[in-house]
Amino acid sequence: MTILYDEGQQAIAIESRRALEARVGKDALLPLLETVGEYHRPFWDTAKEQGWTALALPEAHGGLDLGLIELGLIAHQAGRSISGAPFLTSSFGAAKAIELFGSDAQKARWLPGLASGETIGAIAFAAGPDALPARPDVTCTGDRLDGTARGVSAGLAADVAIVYANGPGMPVLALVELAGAQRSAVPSFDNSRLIADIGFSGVPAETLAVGSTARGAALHILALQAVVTAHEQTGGAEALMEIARDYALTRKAFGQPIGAFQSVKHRIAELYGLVELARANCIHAAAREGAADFITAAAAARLSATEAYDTAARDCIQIHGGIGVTWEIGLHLHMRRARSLAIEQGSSLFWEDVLVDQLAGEAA
Amino acid sequence: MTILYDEGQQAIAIESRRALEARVGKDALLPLLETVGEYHRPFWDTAKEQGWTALALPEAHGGLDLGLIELGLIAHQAGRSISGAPFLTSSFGAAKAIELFGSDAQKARWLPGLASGETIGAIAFAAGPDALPARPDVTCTGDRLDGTARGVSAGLAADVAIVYANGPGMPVLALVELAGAQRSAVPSFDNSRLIADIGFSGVPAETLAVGSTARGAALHILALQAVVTAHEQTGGAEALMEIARDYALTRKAFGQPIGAFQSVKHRIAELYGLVELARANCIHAAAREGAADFITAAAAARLSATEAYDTAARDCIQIHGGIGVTWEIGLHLHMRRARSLAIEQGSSLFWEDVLVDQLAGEAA
Amino acid sequence: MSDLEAYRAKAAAWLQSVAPTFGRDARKGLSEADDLALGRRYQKAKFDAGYAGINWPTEYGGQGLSHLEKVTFDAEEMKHGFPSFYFGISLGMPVPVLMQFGPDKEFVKERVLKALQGEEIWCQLFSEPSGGSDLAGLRTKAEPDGNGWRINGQKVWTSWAHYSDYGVIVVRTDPTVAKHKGLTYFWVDMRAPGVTVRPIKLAGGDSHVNEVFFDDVKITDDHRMSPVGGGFAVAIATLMIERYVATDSAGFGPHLDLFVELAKDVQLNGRPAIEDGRIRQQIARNHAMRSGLDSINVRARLMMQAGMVPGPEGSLNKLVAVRSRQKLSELALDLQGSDAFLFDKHASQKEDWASSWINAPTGRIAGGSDETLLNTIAEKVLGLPQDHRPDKGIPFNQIPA
Amino acid sequence: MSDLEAYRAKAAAWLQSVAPTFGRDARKGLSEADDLALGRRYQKAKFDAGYAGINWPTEYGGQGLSHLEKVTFDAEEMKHGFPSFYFGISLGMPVPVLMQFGPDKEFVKERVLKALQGEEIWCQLFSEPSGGSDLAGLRTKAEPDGNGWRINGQKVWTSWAHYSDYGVIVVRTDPTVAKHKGLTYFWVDMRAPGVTVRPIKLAGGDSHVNEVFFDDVKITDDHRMSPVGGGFAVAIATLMIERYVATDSAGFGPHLDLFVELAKDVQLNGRPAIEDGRIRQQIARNHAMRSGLDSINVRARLMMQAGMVPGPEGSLNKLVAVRSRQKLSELALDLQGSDAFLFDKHASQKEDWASSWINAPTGRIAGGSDETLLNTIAEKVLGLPQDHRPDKGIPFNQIPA
Repeated sequence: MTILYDEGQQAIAIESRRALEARVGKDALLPLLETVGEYHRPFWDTAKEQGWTALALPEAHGGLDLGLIELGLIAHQAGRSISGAPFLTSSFGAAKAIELFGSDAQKARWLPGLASGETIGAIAFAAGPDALPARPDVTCTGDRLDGTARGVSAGLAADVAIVYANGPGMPVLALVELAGAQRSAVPSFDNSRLIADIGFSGVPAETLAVGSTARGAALHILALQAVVTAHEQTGGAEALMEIARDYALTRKAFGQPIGAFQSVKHRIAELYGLVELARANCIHAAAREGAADFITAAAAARLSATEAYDTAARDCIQIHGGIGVTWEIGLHLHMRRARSLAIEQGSSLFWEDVLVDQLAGEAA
Repeated sequence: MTILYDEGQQAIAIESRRALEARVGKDALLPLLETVGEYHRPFWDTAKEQGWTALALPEAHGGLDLGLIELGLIAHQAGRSISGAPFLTSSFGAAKAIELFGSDAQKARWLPGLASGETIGAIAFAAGPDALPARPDVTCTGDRLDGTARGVSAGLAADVAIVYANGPGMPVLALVELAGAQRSAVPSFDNSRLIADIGFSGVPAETLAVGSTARGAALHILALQAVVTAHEQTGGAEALMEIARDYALTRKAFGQPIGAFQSVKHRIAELYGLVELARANCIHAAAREGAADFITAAAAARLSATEAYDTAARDCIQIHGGIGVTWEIGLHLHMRRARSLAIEQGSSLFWEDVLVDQLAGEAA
Repeated sequence: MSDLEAYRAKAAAWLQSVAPTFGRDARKGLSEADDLALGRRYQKAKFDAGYAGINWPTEYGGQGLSHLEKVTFDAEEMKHGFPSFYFGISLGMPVPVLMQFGPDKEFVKERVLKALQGEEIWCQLFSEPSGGSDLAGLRTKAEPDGNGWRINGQKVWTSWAHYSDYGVIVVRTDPTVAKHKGLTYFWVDMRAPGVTVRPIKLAGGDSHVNEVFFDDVKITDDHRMSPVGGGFAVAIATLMIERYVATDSAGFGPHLDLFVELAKDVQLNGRPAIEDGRIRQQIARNHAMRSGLDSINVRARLMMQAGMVPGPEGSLNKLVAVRSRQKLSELALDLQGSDAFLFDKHASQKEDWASSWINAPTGRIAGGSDETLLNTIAEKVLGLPQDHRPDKGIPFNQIPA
Repeated sequence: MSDLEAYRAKAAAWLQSVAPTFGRDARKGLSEADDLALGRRYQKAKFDAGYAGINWPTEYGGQGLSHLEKVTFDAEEMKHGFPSFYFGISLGMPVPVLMQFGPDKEFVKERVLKALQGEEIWCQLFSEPSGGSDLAGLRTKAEPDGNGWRINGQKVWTSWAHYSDYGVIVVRTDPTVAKHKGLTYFWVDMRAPGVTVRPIKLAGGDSHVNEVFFDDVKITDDHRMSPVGGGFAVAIATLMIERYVATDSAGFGPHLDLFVELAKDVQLNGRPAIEDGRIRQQIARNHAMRSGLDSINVRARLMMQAGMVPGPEGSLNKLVAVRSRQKLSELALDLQGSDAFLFDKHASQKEDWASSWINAPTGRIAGGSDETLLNTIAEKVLGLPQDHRPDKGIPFNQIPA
């Protein structure tokens, strides 16, 4: 798979950017920070209208049969304008789990809705800091789930979830319809992520994989999501780098633009470097889907994108001085998003370990 | 113990600086880099004449009964002018081991010579990366040593060594006269450290401590040496910071002193910060000798001093541009010394672990 | 036990005794208005107990003790989470400057006493929208008006202006000379007609700082605290006072012990995070940095005690401590993983990692940005050249905006 | 298999076949003189096999292929440790520039052929003691002398000058105009009377770079490769060529695999260092950085293959890779502890951590310092303002030294 975008892919980038810049802005996003349980509906409506929800899913089930490269391009643009909901990643993860490990019946039941965007999916693997815990908090006995999955993104809105659960002596990857689960909202520093604690007490679930297969499957799903998120983080870092550049060109101090001071100038140049490294890793990882080194490529993309977004958030605000820390200018929207994206699908600590296990040839 | 230097201590600092600047210079030190087995004798003669060798040892055995604060002041100045031999630290460590854990006979036998500087001591604890190994390479059976201690600083010149050895089921701290040992010189990037592999085959040794006592004793000796070395590293970092500052004031580019460019200016200001943090930790640690938190204070001093010297070496050379990497200007003397001091008595990796064990209240 | 230790013990005991009434727990769930009211009562209690104006002259209601007793008390006070920060700026800079430069002694005495008892609050009107780190570039102007002056313009980042009764202000009285030379220093009544205060909401969600607008605000010449055109010197004197406010090696964020506790509680790869080298490294590095700052701090106090002037290394605290607090707070959140999302915007920066993280950028900018601090060290301490400043020596009204 | 893959396979096979004769093992223990002689024979073998001047015009003895075949071959060649670096600069910049700007075609053809076969070596005489990153600030001058010129001055950091037969040089021919406008570009015979080459010993102990002194060196006007006063443009053209030489995400230091091997061999706290989070973090971070650079590199080649111009991100390689190589090398030494002291100054930077560490500073400075690269990115890529330059537009002989 080449890492040069073809004309169709370039068109996707241009079109998605146009659509998002027309309909998403900080005026709509700022109030969401202080509202628990709401997300930016125009963003998701756009995603559905534009067919982004169907992009990477199989044609047989209402998808467009495109892949990570195309979805990554969308995610990059979504990251630039700060996406109004986590579903682009969470539903994709759930859909891929069903596509890759589900039965025909399960595919027929869920994929069309996930492809149209009418159905929302969520991934519930983590237990606190551990993105893929040896002992998940949720247990699976027979075909029922018990226990609580904490801090699940999109959890407040999801119809279906893929849960990494603690089965009889081995982990289980389970598909569960959330109608029967108890959800409590988690007020967070980035409320449009719709974080929820999801409580199960004897909720019926269907098993997708068990034992080491379940762990491998879960890691693969996380890696797919991590590549999408890495594109989103890179888009956010790119936007911040440009915002910092533009501000440094216009803002004056001591009679010259602050961009003429090397402390500002070199900081922005370093951001450019971080953004380009993250972008290159993202493009590479998206092109390696299905290859033997996909996990390695995904981890590298995830790590460099997290570093780029975190650093860009810190430095862009710092370069702005006082105005940068006001509520109204909204740079904190990126700073908050940088952190929530850094934590979803496992922090850098998790991906560093995954990457080294791959490189050193140990068991993941 | 106060951390404000009294008049006597200030006099020591001024006098030692004067003496060293008069007798030590790069012209003498550069050739030593390409000679194996030689050290800068004028440096050591100065140390003996000035009584630095006796400074921190007990009066009863030819010492001056002063402590870490005074020896630290000397070490700081030695670091500024790049000391020509490792004995100031290595003999001090050996002497303290004998003073604290030796018999009266052993003290009478060794301390006067170590105090006068006629006798040279060495510390042989490490096995590769492990500054205090669970299984030392040297074994101690009965009262004899076997095996090889690798990469021992001052090993080529030492008359007596304190060895951390593998006794019957427990570690042993042993005192050994090196006349009966085989030494082979290790050609190094900093040859005046007199690195040697010291081979023992049935060499008679005297036991100073065994078991957990031996480990605690060895850690205490390492901490004492680490504080002295931290002062030396801080002195080296301070000298490099001043060299960079002076160069930035005189060297012109694009019609102004390069010190007017923020990339240079802020880099030097950051070095100032690292030097002052290291200095403050050194003063604190020296004043805590004998206190319950001495190991903690020593580790903090060691870590910040290593970071200061390493960073100063990198940045000072970088600020000089091409001229900075020439043999003749001799900045690489500091760069090489920064590395050898970073490794002797355990690297940052070792001291980070020691420090966290202290802070988290685990067993060291 | 030294006198100072005795003083510390006595202060600690008193603080302990009032903690239930005014401390952390007493403040839980209070509205800001009620919290401020509680704060005023706490300030009065301090005054009555002889812990207000500790190092101020007795003629102004102070205790006439040294800076050492002051920082000793502050260090003890910090432990209980009292509502004292409403008065931090007021008693920190403006009121001391008033004591030093206020023209009418009787008026000054009255103001100082009310400020010390928490009845009146003063703010400091320096920064402007156009200014950034360039204080002397301010545009707010005062023009002669009868026997007094007429002020027009806008200030910004003014802490607690919305609760303030008075403020000290630097304005431009002569735009035709070089920017440093055309400034004059006044005090103003924040209730005067033409003064409008508009709170600014910050990234963390709360609003302690304000925009302050001046529309034809008239003041008499007895409000003047500097010679006409001599305001910059008094402004710098005001800022110098800041160097002597208590420092915090935690960068005004959580104590490192809280991170160690977290690392012990949290599991990473099935083992306590405290056993992971990456976490250990951050604990060790941050401890080494903080212990260095603490040692600098202790030495500075000992020098003052011995009548010496502390070295410039005291200025490192804010630069180093806040910057590393920001990254450590990010790591603390990553370490909690999916448990890190739970957020309370009213939680204390000193005790909550999310609050520490989201407010860290403000800490890095307020009171001198990292860049300004680095320039100060490079120029004032190391003697490196000043940055290129095209506006140097040019009449203010001829500098291109 | 694409044509390019076929080309790679064929080249790899040939390189394998000559590796025993010219490669790493064949060079062990050779004096530098013998190593150079071996290098000349290897260069001749490349020429005979059709691997010299791969992307150069056939009329000059090149192969007339594209830049892609060139970088493909270079990547394969790098694996065997051939003695080819003596010719890297010569065939990298000066000779291509000679082809482009050399006045006398016949003479040029003769030189190029000898250079391609390793018989002659060219050097590049740009930097000067006073210059640093300021190329246009050079002071070496050429004054009219009969029908030619007389060169006086000094160059420095000239790689391989002590083995060079010819060199290209930029000199000042008019000190009365702005510094960029008074330069002219020539080629010189390094054996000409008045040329003195003095090797500079570097921090690592060896001496590949030189000072070159010119005392009344006379050259005829047919040595001129630019219009009089038009030398800066040709100098920039020379430096632009550097952007297209093969990059190395290892920063010309050891491959990351070697660090992973080390971390597996070495014990830390009784466990393999590879299990320690601090070591794992460095491996992961460095891999992510290097894989990003590799991906940038691959994309640049694909774009060139597709006839597009690669983006400016290609310039990141040197900045990012060498800087991190320096710290990784320090860690590799710390990780070996008391075993790290053993040092061989002739060991390869690509294979030995101590050699990589001690030569890293040279790598960070040679061919554009970090600061110069950051300025270039900020100004050329991001459009940020140029630094303040007091000497801008001022006649060279009026700039204070």
